Amino acid sequence: MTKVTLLYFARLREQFGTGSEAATLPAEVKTLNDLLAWLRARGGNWATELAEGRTYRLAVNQDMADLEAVLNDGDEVAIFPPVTGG
Amino acid sequence: MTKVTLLYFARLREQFGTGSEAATLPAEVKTLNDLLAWLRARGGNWATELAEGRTYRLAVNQDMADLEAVLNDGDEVAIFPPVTGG
Amino acid sequence: MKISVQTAPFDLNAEVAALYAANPKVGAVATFLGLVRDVNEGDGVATLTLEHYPGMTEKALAKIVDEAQGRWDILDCTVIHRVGELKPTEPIVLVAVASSHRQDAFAACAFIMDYLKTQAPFWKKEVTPQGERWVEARESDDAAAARWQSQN
Amino acid sequence: MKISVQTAPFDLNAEVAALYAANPKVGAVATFLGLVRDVNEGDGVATLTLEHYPGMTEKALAKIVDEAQGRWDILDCTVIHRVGELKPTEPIVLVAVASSHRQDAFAACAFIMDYLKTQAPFWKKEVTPQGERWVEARESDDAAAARWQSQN
Repeated sequence: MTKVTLLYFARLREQFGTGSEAATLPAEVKTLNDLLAWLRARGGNWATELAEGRTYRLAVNQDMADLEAVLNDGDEVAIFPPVTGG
Repeated sequence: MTKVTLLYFARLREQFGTGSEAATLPAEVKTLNDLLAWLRARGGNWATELAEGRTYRLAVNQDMADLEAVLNDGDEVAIFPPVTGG
Repeated sequence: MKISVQTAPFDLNAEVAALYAANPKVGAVATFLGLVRDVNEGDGVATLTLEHYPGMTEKALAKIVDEAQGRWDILDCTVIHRVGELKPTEPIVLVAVASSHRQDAFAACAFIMDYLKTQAPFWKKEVTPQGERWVEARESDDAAAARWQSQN
Repeated sequence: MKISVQTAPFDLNAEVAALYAANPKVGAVATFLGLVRDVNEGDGVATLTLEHYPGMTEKALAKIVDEAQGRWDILDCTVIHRVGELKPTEPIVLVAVASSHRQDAFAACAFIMDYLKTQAPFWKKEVTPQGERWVEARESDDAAAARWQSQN
């Protein structure tokens, strides 16, 4: 079983009503792409905010990652809007 | 008669042994080019430092000027090495 | 090299002096200071709240500074970014780069700012008379960061 | 706009704050600080003496700042250049440019420095173990100033 920590920031944190959750992923969720499909299936804001065509960024263990990144047990996965610091 | 103030800076000030002088120019000295020829005729460091091929800058009334600049009574003329501030 | 994400203000004199006072090889310090403006996209801004991703932010900034060190001769460098609630005219970010010569200092400072704007996980939320809103990422910032890819 | 040629040190905090503290339109201050190094052209430098042309120097600096204002959106700007005898690690020059956005601030600050280096009548004399010597003008500074002519 793959257990991961999911983190949400900024607008996504507000829309999802939480900044973090511990998730146990079903066997078919192997990549970030799979994870996003799994989250979208929750419906509501999850489906809206993570819809394909919406712009957001992904990080695994605090490095930027792309959709093909494979998830491992213990990973810290973050989903957030494009950054606006500086 | 054209009376001008001549100013020398940095290495030229040291080589000429003075930072300024009041000069009354002979009638044939009409331009900066003429002035330089007149100063070179003093010989010694004047001839050496102002020789054609040596690099120096010219200013008339505190604006950079070129050899063709015409001199007028009361002008402040400066001769100095390329600048090295900053 | 100093990287800090903090709520507290910083002392520009102390931060810049720390880069050159003990190192007589430093001939140039280029500094960028980013400040909260009272107007953005035409609306008045009363306060700005900055959120970040603790851990990743520091890591991303360190990576940007590393990249700058690989490209230019940098003797020392400080990046400080504030988070939390800030008001117009308050400093948000300081990037200061020390080098022997000015070209390296200027280029590295501009590079770090351009990359910070697009790579470091910070997010801004503005309070305006129209309510709260998250600041949208700007395409011009992506373009500014992209120009370094063709140059080196 | 503030232009000053002075022997006294300056306070970086005060000079930079004067550009933004009372103007919430300022989003960016780019700053350049030039310092005396202890080594130049391979020789140790004990002291540096800076000479200038009183009157023309201030006029030349004002002209450079004017030119920068014509090219970029600048809200305010300070140029301070010290003269007299300075020691390694002492600040020589400060150029600070305030703007709404960072690109204008960075470009104007770099431009003013490049032009100051080639247009403003200052001269440096170094005291080294080999004796005193006037610093020679650098071709790289002419090249740095020339690049702005093709860009705008």
